[in-house]
Amino acid sequence: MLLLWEKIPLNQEMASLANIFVVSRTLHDGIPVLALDGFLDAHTAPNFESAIQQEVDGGNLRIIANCDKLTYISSAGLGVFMSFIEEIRERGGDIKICSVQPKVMQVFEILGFPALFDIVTGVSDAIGKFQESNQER
Amino acid sequence: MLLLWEKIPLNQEMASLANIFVVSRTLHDGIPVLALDGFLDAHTAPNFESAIQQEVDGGNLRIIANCDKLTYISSAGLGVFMSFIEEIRERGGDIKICSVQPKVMQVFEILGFPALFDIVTGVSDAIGKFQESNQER
Amino acid sequence: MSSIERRFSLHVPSSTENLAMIRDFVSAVGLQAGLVEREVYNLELAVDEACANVIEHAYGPDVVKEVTVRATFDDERIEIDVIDTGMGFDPGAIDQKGLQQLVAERRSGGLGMRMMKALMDEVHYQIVPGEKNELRMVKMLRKGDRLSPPQ
Amino acid sequence: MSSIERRFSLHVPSSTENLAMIRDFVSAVGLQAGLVEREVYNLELAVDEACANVIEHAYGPDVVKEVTVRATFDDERIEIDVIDTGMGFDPGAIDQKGLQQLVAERRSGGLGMRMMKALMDEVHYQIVPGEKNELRMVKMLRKGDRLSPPQ
Ligand SMILES: Nc1ncnc2c1ncn2[C@@H]1O[C@H](COP(=O)(O)OP(=O)(O)O)[C@@H](O)[C@H]1O
Ligand SMILES: Nc1ncnc2c1ncn2[C@@H]1O[C@H](COP(=O)(O)OP(=O)(O)O)[C@@H](O)[C@H]1O
Repeated sequence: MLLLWEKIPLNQEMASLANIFVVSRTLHDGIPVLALDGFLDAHTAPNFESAIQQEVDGGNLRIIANCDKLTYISSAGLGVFMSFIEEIRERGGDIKICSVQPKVMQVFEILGFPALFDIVTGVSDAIGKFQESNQER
Repeated sequence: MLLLWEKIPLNQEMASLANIFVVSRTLHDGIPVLALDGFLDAHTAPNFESAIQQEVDGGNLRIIANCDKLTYISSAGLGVFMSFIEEIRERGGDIKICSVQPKVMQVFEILGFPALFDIVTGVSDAIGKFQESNQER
Repeated sequence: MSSIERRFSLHVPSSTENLAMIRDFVSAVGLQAGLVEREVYNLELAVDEACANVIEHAYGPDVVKEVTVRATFDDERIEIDVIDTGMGFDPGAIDQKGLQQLVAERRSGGLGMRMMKALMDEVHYQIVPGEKNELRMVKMLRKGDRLSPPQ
Repeated sequence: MSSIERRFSLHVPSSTENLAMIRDFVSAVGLQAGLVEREVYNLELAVDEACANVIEHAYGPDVVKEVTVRATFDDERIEIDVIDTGMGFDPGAIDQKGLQQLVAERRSGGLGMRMMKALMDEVHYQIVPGEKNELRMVKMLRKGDRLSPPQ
């Protein structure tokens, strides 16, 4: 019976303590969508940073951050958005933020992010924003 | 938006820290089945103790403890089984234990419970055990 | 402090890896103090910011150093002290730049102290460089808020 | 201890209400030490037993008293100390009765020390009544166990 043990998935308690954060990438209408899942803090922010850096390096300057499953963010996570946005906009791109949970939205609001970033309801709205700016050009 | 907050259910992290333990009672073929859910430790053992005491007080001496959703047990929880079993058996009853998860079963085994208690696979097996002893009498 | 006071403390190595553990500790204390989920979340966040500062600025990447979190509550308030024995700093001399300016400078930091101040009722430092730098944060337990709607 | 050693500690009021918090603390340290789930579970259980004993026997229901849990690990072992400042006791004089006898006596206790000994590689007490009673438990990190099947 004991041999079965290693195969049992981590229980709730452990999953929470493990401070899990995962970034996964998909393309929607050619636009990279980075889905953030879990806890984005000073420990996990470097993962998010390198995910954005990869897009920038690959010339993908229109990026969507899907916060659907982001349950926690501290200023270290906000700092990632903050440090890239100027360069990306100068080069004609943007980061659109979507699907933010109320508790995370509150953190964006405390620091005044809604005035500087497009924060929209869903992925399709974020894509819509990029298409709008296409037509303006 | 902040007003919505109080209605959001506790997240995983909090549920684990809250050390939840719940006993719920159903009847199967007239036999009380006490379903144990969560963490049974020195803090929550008194709840389980009073659930068994109520059965004994009501003259229900055939009791099934369904451990299906019991995720944790310490010696304080085992102590509840231990302290009642003699009286209940003297009065012609028993406590049958069923549906024990491997990690909890390990704890029963460490202390030698399988030699003293009927620990069976499911609720219907536990009922079967009581029916067997009916026929023996 | 009035009524029965409860004291808790946690000491962990100075590493961002331990921020999750610190948040779980704060969450457990907050729940025991009677905070609702939003309040617990904000308390975790304020303490996370304070501890991340210690880990990043007080010691640098020296894991042998320790972060201490002390939590005390009674019926009226919850007090959290975050303590380091690092080089210290002058909190009054820290230039609180606006978000717009930080963005223009492509900074990734500079928001932590603002966050703590926004989330807590009191935030103050007591600095003794190399000996003991203590950041005390207080949140009043306005139990009334949970019975009547917020103003 | 060899290699890099990591030290953690937790102080909480002496109340069974805090056992869940203690388990979460132990679980976080155990995971960081590289234990797998079964090992973490067993470590939590051993420490729970030790702390429940302090809360029940060392102080009685005096919540102002404190339970301290210290955890240290390196590549080879994890050491947990559970410390109280209560009246102490003589561990050698404790009569370890069998389950059958405890059942016959309708006892609800008497299993905690056996559990700790079954789960840990070393368990020993250092008693200084009223000053500091320390229970040290050690678990060796047999990393090989996870690569090859247990014997
Ligand atoms: N515990 C500490 N020890 C030393 N310096 C600190 C400490 N906490 C904060 N500081 C200083 O205060 C500055 C502002 O902190 P903060 O507003 O949190 O922004 P950030 O940490 O992102 O730079 C830091 O950059 C650092 O110089
Ligand atoms: N920290 C402690 N302080 C004082 N007495 C203790 C302590 N730990 C254990 N004891 C004594 O040892 C006895 C046996 O403990 P244990 O095997 O855990 O069973 P139980 O706690 O269920 O009685 C206790 O009944 C108590 O008298």
